[in-house]
Amino acid sequence: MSTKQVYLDNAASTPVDKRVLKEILPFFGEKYGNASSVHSSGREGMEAIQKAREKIAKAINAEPEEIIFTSSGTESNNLLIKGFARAGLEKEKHILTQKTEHDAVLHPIEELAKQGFETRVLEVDREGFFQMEEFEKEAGRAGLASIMHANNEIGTIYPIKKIGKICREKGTVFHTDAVQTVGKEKINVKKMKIDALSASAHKFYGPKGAGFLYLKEGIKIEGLMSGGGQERKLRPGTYNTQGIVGMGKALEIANKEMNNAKEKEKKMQKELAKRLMEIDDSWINGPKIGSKRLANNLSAGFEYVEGEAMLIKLDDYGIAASTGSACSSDSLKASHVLLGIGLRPRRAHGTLRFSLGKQNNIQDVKYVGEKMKKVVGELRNISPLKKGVIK
Amino acid sequence: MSTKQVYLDNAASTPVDKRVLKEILPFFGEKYGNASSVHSSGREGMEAIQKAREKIAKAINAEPEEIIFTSSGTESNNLLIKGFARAGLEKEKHILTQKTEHDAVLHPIEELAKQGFETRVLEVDREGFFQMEEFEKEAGRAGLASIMHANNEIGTIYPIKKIGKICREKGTVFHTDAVQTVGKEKINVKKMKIDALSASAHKFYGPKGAGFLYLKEGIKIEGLMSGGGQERKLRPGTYNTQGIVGMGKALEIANKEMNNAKEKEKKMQKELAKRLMEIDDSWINGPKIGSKRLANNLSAGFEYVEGEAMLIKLDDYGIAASTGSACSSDSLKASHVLLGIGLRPRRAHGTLRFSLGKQNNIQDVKYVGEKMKKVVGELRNISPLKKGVIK
Amino acid sequence: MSEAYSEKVMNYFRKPKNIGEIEDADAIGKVGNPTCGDLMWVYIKVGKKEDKEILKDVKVKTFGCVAAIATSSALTEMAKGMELEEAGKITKQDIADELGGLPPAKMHCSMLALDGLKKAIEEYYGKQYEKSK
Amino acid sequence: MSEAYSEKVMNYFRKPKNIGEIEDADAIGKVGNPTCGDLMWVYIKVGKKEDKEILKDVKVKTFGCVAAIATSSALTEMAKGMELEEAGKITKQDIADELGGLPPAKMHCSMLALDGLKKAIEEYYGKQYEKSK
Ligand SMILES: Cc1ncc(COP(=O)(O)O)c(C=O)c1O
Ligand SMILES: Cc1ncc(COP(=O)(O)O)c(C=O)c1O
Repeated sequence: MSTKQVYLDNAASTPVDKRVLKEILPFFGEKYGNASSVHSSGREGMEAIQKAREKIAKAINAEPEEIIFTSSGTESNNLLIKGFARAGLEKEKHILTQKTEHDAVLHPIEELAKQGFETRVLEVDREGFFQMEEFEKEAGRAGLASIMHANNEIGTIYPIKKIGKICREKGTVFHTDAVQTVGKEKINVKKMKIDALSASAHKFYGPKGAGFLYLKEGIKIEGLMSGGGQERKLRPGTYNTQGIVGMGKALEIANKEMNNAKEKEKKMQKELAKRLMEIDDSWINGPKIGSKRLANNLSAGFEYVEGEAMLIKLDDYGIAASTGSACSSDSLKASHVLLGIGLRPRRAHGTLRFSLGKQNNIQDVKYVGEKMKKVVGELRNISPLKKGVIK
Repeated sequence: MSTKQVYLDNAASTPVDKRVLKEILPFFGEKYGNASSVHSSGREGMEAIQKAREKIAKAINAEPEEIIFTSSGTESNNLLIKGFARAGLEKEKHILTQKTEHDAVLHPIEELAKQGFETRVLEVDREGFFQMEEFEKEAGRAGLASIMHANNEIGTIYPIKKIGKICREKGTVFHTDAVQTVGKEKINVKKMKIDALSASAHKFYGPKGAGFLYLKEGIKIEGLMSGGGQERKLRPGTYNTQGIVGMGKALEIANKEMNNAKEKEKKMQKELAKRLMEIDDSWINGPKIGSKRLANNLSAGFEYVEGEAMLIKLDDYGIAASTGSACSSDSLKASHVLLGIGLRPRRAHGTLRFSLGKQNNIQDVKYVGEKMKKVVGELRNISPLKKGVIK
Repeated sequence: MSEAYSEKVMNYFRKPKNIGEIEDADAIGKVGNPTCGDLMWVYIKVGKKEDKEILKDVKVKTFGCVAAIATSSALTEMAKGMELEEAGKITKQDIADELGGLPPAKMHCSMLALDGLKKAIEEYYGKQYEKSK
Repeated sequence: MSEAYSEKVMNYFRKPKNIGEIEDADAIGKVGNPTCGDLMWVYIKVGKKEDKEILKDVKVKTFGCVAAIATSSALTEMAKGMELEEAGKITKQDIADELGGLPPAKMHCSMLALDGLKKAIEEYYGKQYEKSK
């Protein structure tokens, strides 16, 4: 095993910030009361939860009562999409979405389609964008539109503000899966006219097992579960106090340090892109570097070689990266996002995602660039498609 | 505030065992990879998760593949009950349950009733037991029976093995909410013929935000959420690695130390019961001490006074206890369990639950007995119902 | 109780005022809330001040939660010394204000205390009417 | 990849054997798996040993995942020196065993390697038949 370790899989999960860990440690061994309990220990938990709620609301310019705590981004997406449909979406009204959404948006919508709801999935271009005129036309017939803020595989940032405006005008409820942007991009749900938003703490240096759904006041949904009275009965179950507190703290930190982190990531992104593109027959997926895309994401493809094989070779050099999305790595099928932007399956299989985080530095990406040349070269040597060619 | 602190609300939540905390700490700041990722950091997470799965399976004599990780007991109950119904329970087949179940069982069943499923809730006697002959009769028409292992408010332990046998004979799927017994009572799903079982880590000195559902191989359910491929698609979302690892460790410890803990708790329970019954016009809810009931639970009622007022006075003495169940303390209605066993609302409101844990000792319960006499006396003094009378 | 009680509520609860019975009360308002089981008995003693009937003494006995005990106690403090008619005009918001707010789920407790006082005053007037006949 | 690869798989992947082309191959089996995009080209060189036709040399070029590279490499090792007919009888279980097991989702990779070898052998027999005409 390599002694140098470079983790470039921050889109899959991030380490918990030390300051976050410090804040949550007391909730394991001292302040362990059930936050719904009447006694001091419980009230202490509830106060900490309410503070986290306020921090989170503030970070996206929502009201504290508009935040519903969940266990993950997946749960937030399911809660909103299924919950809104079940709460009485008229069957003649569409659910509108687009091709590059995460499975945690697409699959719930497919489930609803099977139950008789009308759904519409917009096609996208090579950069991952759908046609805004098409969206506008469809939005009129839609009861719910779910468009992610930024794509987890190729980094495309969607024009959320424009989409929010259209939806508000058409009376369409607008949900955005912001799992990849909360804490990374500025979000103002009021200005952006967002009605519902999903986030997951472990993507912004918070703990795993905590997420939230912002739901604009007045929008009715049904819960996925029923039981106790927590979260206005929309999400019952004993509060995950340490998870919630950690999420609040993590988002507060991330928002404060957002601009710095982004600047640093942009530099690394540019450097990494440059070095990877020195490899013959390689390309970048998603919008051009420097345009409408996440600063921490770089999806790059390499002809004649396969992703998992590259990953394992990188791993031997201490480098962590991913193929499509970690979430679907159990499946052998090429990523629906990469196929969606028009890649042929073999090219989709030759794609890697590098995702930067605040633990990385410019030396890291230089190291990755160097090792990638070796890895691609070695694998091309054994590939029947082409002999190894490095510029 | 009192300097002495006595926490007798372990049925609501327990502190995380130090050994558990030690085991999960590395997963915050070092081993933070997404467990579905291909790289070492991810594989390390997955290996830890699989080990936790094996520990949990072993603790209840299930197979590792029969464990589905969730975020809570509430989620496990909802996943099983709604998931089984949606996977194709025939509408003419009942869902059978009983009056003292937790809201996280009763409410999902009520939801299903509204959707047209036939349901049947058995009445119970003063100790919380339903008639076994009635159960047997109804089981024949039931597709699913959900009977808790032990009640969270009054401690009644249900004859799970007998119930399992009846269900197996009748071809009824048997689910048990074992949130209050996992780690506290011996459970052998094979011997007890349990088809599905719910548990929640924070009730057995594990972290909040982690639970599991045991589901016997071959039983089909639908997931509550859809998204990634985790947990055979039944429970998608990035793995809560530290929660799962902590749950595994906590259950391993709890099972190992079960007998000792129980002996200690039985002694404390007896002592506390004795001291509380020295108060005039008081009574114990649920089965008699020493009979079919949890060793850590003591639900006691006090005429002429109200629960919350007692709790707050106890809290001033550093004592944490609860009224009915913490989960429903947002609601003003008397506990359905206490009403279910035949208490009049006013008596139900005069009931407290003391629940013991391994952090308690005999001095603690003596202290509680002493303070309870003061508290009840003070409140009776201001009660219109009766002047304070202490034996 | 997801929303904490105010400091003032806790003070009234910890050291409730005017708790007890008035042996020779002029009237007792006995009220109860069937949902939450609370009971309040409000005792009043009426006196004269500058030709007007005032509440010379008000006491209460309460079976109920923290909010019930605090609101009943706060109300007696507020009502003591008031003219009968004015006392009848105290609103539940007045009580909540005196207590520095109440959790929404507990607002009905202040209602109950008010009902008790009003019932006692009515009973007093009723008795006066009987006497005047 | 929720199930880890065995040590043996990783060894074959890290140091794959018999990788490359045989310049004067007697036959090449070109196969591909459309779902996962894998491609394997199996080169064989046939020789004689005690009157029997044996695989004097087997080489492979693989585009594919870790399992694909490891299985193709393991198969060449196993097949080298074998009689043609016997080599045709290698099963996917044989390969998996040689590799200390394969994750279920990756069992098809061993199938693909086998198909490649069989296709090469068939091609060889085909050519022999043509020649013998
Ligand atoms: C865009 C997007 N949505 C949803 C999710 C699901 O989040 P989680 O795995 O925390 O449930 C992810 C992460 O995998 C994501 O990147
Ligand atoms: C019997 C029982 N079932 C279910 C639950 C719900 O568990 P959780 O709050 O962890 O979701 C509890 C705990 O409150 C319980 O005691």
